[in-house]
Amino acid sequence: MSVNEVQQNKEVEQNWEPKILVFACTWCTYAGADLTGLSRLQYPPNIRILKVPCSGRVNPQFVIKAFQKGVDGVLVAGCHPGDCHYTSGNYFTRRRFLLMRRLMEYIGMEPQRFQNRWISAAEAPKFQQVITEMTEEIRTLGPNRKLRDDQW
Amino acid sequence: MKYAYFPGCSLSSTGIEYDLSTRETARVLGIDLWEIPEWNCCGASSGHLTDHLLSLALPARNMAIAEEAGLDVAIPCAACYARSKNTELAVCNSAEMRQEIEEVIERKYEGKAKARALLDIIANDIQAEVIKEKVHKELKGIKAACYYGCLLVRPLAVGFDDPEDPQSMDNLVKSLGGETVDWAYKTECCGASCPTTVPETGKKMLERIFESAKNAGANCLVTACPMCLNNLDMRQGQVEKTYSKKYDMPVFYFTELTGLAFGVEPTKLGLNKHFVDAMGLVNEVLKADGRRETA
Amino acid sequence: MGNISLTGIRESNKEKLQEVIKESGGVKAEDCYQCGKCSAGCPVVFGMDNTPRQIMRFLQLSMVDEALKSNTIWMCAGCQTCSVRCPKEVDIARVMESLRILAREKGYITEKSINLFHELFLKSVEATGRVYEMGLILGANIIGMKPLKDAEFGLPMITRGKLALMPHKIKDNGEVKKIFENARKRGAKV
Amino acid sequence: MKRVGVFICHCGTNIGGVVDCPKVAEIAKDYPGVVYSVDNKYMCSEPGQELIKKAIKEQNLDRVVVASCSPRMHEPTFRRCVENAGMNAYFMEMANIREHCSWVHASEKDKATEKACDLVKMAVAKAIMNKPLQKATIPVTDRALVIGGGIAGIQAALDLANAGHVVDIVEKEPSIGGKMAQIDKTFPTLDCSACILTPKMVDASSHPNINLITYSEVEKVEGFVGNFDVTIRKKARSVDMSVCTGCGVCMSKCPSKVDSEFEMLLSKRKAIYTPFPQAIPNKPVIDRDNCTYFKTGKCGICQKVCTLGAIDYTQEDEFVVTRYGAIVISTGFEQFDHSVYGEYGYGKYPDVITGMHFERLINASGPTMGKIKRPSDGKVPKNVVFIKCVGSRDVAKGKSYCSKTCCMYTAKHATLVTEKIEDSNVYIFYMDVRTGGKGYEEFYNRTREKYDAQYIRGRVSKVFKQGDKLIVRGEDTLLSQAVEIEADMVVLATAMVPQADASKLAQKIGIGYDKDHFFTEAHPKLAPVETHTQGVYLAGACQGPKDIPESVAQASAAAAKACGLLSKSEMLTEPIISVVNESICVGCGLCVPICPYKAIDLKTISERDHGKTIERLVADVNGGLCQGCGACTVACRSGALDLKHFTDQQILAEVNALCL
Amino acid sequence: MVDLTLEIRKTAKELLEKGEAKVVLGWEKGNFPYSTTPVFIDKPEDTERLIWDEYCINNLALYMLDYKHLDGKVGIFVKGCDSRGINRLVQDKQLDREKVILIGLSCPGMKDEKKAKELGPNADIPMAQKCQDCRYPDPVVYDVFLGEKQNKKVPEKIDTSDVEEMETKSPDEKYRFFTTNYEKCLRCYACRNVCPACNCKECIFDQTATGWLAKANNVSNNMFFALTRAMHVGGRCIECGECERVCSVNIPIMLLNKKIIKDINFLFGDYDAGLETEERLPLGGYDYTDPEEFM
Repeated sequence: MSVNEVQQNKEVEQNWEPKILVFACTWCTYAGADLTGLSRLQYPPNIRILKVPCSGRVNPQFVIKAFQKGVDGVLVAGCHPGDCHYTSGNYFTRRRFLLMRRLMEYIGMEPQRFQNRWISAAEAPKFQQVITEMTEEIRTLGPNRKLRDDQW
Repeated sequence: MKYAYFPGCSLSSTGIEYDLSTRETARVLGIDLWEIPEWNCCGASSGHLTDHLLSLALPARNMAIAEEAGLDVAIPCAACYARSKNTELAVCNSAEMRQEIEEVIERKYEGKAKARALLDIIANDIQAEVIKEKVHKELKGIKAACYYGCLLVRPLAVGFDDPEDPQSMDNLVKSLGGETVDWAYKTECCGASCPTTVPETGKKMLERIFESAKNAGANCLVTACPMCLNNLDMRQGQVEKTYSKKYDMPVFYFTELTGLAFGVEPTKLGLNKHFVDAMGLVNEVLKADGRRETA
Repeated sequence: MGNISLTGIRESNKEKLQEVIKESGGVKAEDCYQCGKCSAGCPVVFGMDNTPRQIMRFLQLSMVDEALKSNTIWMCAGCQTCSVRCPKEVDIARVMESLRILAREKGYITEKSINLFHELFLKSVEATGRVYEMGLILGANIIGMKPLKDAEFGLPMITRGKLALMPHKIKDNGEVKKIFENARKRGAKV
Repeated sequence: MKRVGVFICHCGTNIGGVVDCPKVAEIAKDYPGVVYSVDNKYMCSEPGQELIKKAIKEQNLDRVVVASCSPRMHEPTFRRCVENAGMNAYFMEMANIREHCSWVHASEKDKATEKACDLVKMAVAKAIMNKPLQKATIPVTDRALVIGGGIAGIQAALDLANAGHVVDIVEKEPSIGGKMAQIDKTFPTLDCSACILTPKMVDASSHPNINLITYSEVEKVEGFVGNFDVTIRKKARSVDMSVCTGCGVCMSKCPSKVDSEFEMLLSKRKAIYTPFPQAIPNKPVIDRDNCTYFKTGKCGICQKVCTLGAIDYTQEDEFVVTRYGAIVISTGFEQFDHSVYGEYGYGKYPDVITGMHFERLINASGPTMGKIKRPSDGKVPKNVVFIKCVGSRDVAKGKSYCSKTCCMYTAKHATLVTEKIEDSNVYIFYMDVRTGGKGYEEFYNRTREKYDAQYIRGRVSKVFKQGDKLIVRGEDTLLSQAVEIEADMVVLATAMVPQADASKLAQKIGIGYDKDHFFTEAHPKLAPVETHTQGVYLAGACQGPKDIPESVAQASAAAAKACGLLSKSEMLTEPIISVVNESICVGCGLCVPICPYKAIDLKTISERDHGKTIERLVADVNGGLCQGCGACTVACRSGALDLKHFTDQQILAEVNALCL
Repeated sequence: MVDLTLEIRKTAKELLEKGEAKVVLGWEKGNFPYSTTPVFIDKPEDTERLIWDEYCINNLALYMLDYKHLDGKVGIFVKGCDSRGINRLVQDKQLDREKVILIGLSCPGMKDEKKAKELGPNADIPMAQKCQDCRYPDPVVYDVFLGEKQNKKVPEKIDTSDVEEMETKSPDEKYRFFTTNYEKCLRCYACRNVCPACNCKECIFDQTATGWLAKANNVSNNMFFALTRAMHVGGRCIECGECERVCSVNIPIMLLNKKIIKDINFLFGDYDAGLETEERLPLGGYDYTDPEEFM
């Protein structure tokens, strides 16, 4: 780590908060997040949910893009296999992201920063748990510099 | 056609006639049998009841020797076949298991040499036409209850024929000019070591097999397993005494019948070594018409 | 008939059950739905104190000792009929095999003669590389205190050339001895 | 530059109690494109909505962002609201600052406010990229197709026809009626099956709105909801239906005898035949595979005896294409083939029969005139063993599922044996007795108590022949004792499985099917008769094992759904669908197998390229079939496929906004 | 290396003279002894330009796209890698198999042109990396075959030892490795332009409107390019190694491609792209039994 980097890290450590982007499918995970709210289950305010019709809509390129733009973590979440509103979208998600996760880890991205989970519309406690754990993991890792486009 | 030959312990003692008739049959069919030098006991039927790893390792040494010679292994004894096949499958299915076995036997065995039951080779690999061509004396008068027992058909991964109603031996006997009966105890267990260890239980198991074969109209039993034959042949008298029945049912190895049909001298096949007299039925067959000119 | 207390039976038998699962290569007793097809098809069931289905039931309830002490696991001839016919693809024969191995380890040998047979068998293999059937039969009966049990077969066997008076041996049995040694190093109890 | 209005809702204190709404509204004013930003106590209330409408007009807004509760709650409300103000509904975006923010970060007010700002910022960025979308209307053809003319198909057709819609029933057999026509009595009332089925068959055939297309199969299905173009293959009957009166002389004179499928091969029919006497239409067909004339060119007796000249050997299969608005699939079930059970004799013992054989044996018009006789020697059996769950609940040789009807029909069979055969004994091997249904448990109890059927809990391990008896070996698991019965006849309660060609039909129509090839409903609880393909509905056992009352109920439900669709001449379609940019699309076709709705095809287009006309392939999305999941867009490397309202640009705009 | 140059010229000439092909695609000698370039021949007399030597390293498959709309057939010489490239294009519906005549050549492995340039004319030139890794030196599909097949024994599975080594490194080490390499990337797109799997009509990296990739040439954007391209060719890469060969700044591009191939083999079953044209692509489908890691 260069001196410069150390300095930078010190600066951000003061008021840095992890910023996590969550891609959530409308039918399961988004609804699960709604239920988490209805049940008043509390979790860290570090995530931003982006609604997509199906986890199958999430292009791996979105994930890289998000890291470029400066998020500290990305979660792609959808219906459990077999529960997809569109029958099979999440099976494609599974294939694509099994590869993508490995590729990201391979180029040096910490696996905690890019995660995939199945969270159903009924699994409010799971949503709460996943978000809480992921936030904490990323907080431990610190701000993400990898893949980041510094002009942002 | 060349195979590594694994006779197994029984074939050098209680199952001597199986060894004799196997070699004779193979000779006629032009199957080259290369006896695995210094082969060891496969562990059946005690190894797998004592330790899983040992039960896989004992046959592995024989298989490894055959693999070095680049040959598949022909195994007459059903129990030896089952144990060896188990080893082959364990090695093929798991790299870890393969490594463990190789370390125990201190030899290389990759599962390339396949364990083959002799019955499978003769009844299924060789075409019925080829068998029929070699028949010198049709088995007229033989009404066989083909008895497969357990180990040739179960479990499914090991067996090479249907577990409930196998046909390979029946087809072979028919090719030899004999008749076979349809009966329900083809694959019921003979008791394995039970007749030795818990005789009352074992005898009952045998009695049901004799009853079923008799009721189906058979005049002999045919097997591919020295343990089955020992139980059925050696203990037939005991069973008859215990249940006050009379069966008089000779028990043959399928190779004995094959050899007989191929025109080999009965004594060369060990047919005179049975407890239940087999020579009576054999002589009837030999006396009957049906000698073919082409021998 | 007293009550069997099922309270806490799972917790107190957890480790024992794990041993069974491990020994059997992961056979799951809970897959069994107690239809009894195994027991109905079992050729030895009449000689057993519990049907094979009951053994599976013991395991489902974590009653491992009851399973280990049953003579069922010793009577099993290993014919595999149960496993082949099981509609839930439970390898019952493998469970019997595993229970027997564990019962030996723990000293629950309800059928001494059966166990003796197998012990002598393997001893013979280790000593000579092959099984010496004459010795095995005589040994089993002598040590089993039934010296004359199968004596009627001895002489006819010998006259038929079916029992050698001397054991067959392989010339150098070092390799087979090594196999036993190596297996023991890995925990084999033979 | 777009003019965005932002409306922050307090939701009383639900949001306002945690998130500093006025501050969010204030900060939002600085977001690119925002020209107006305001907070309000209740945005969804009448005054709240008025506020939005007024702002749109006064501030000349062309995009609206509402930050409030979940869009799953009020998106339709606010879409309607902006539409009323003359704006396209899809120009409205929502930010969920209640369920996703105030309610889950109650104790972290500052951070919740910060998050609310981010969520609004993302919504603004997306709204700016939004395009006006229109719900399209598509015409609906007022005609329904029912595939399969069993009881479910007949019921669905009658309901649809009575509601005034024209219905075609396609049936592959020469007659409608299906499996119910083969059944003797129905549980739990024991009323005769034919007595309740045949009137319905007649109703269907005489209904002015129903056309029966028997001896025919669906060949191809194209199009989409409201407009399915279905090709039907009418197999050559070799009998001119318009001339034949069904007098039956041809059948009585025909010299070739064939095992009757309807009678479960227990008796013979002719090569020219109707499956059963009450067949509808009651006009025969020639079974060409077994007809002497078709096999050898000689015979021709039927043609000679038909005074009307109805026999036509030259007929050929005919293909008809018809447009339908809705399709009801009711192809029913088949019996599991028990010959995989070696332990039960591989189907080679004639006296080991299935439940359906038994139905024919006991039927007064069946091969034995209703006398229960053994197929092997015609003797009346004294000891009858029933084995349940043959093929059902058996992952090793059969199916994992419970076939649901067997417990009841076996109980029915048991009572019938006891009633018809004096001094008979009935043994039933079962694993569980499942009698959920009105009057079912009571019926089962009568079977045991009054009819003295012996229920033995255990699965049979082996059935084998001994003399003229069948030895049945099982364990009485309640006794823990192996038991044996010397039976005269064994009846197997075989599983219900879908038609052998069910998966092929599903592929033709484009609906899903499960691992056992039962058709998949759109949702197991809330859409049990719909499929994932709009306009295609399911009825009866093709969707899963069912008895008659359930099949009939589901048929009526499917009919009601189809009526709802057909009652309007036009329907609206969701505009959120995939689109292809043909200029970029390279036509690789990778998107085609990914679409679960078969909505993407490749088509050939012509264009000018370097001064000459060339043809090339491009992807083509069928808007009627596409449901807007977007899975295809990811498969498209060049981004030629995009999903409206969730375009790459829109999502990237949100991602960018988050990090600005 | 067998000199097939004369045969190649003869075959090409015949194809053109008989009118069976309108154009023939092969290699001609370049300006240096160690260089060749792809060449399109449309006149019989020009076939003299064709050669076959140890530097015919270019994968010719992608050049077929230039003749997508030609009326008439194209003849093309194919080594193993070219033939897999042709299959790639056919499976991607970019080439009508009926419109090409594939003339198969068995490839002995080509020499490394860069090394040749460095080491000078008299040195012993090593085989190019892509050829060292090659598992299909014989064409997997062809219409005519010249010379003899070598049926060389090749590894069953792709060698991914370099990938595995990379995997063992720490996240920061890995990131440093890839970023130091991709820092050099000029985004000249030579890798894309030569890749048979990169056959899009308009590459997303050339589309500025959507905003996928900013023009600025920095590590972040370069990594986006690298990862996205790796995913786009995922399950479709035919391992021809051309991308890496043509990279002017020597980025180990195959290290990414091989990583994905390795993971596909592990996760979804062994798959070699470009061996045939009908099978489902790994990312064009799914199995219910795919590994579950997202619970």
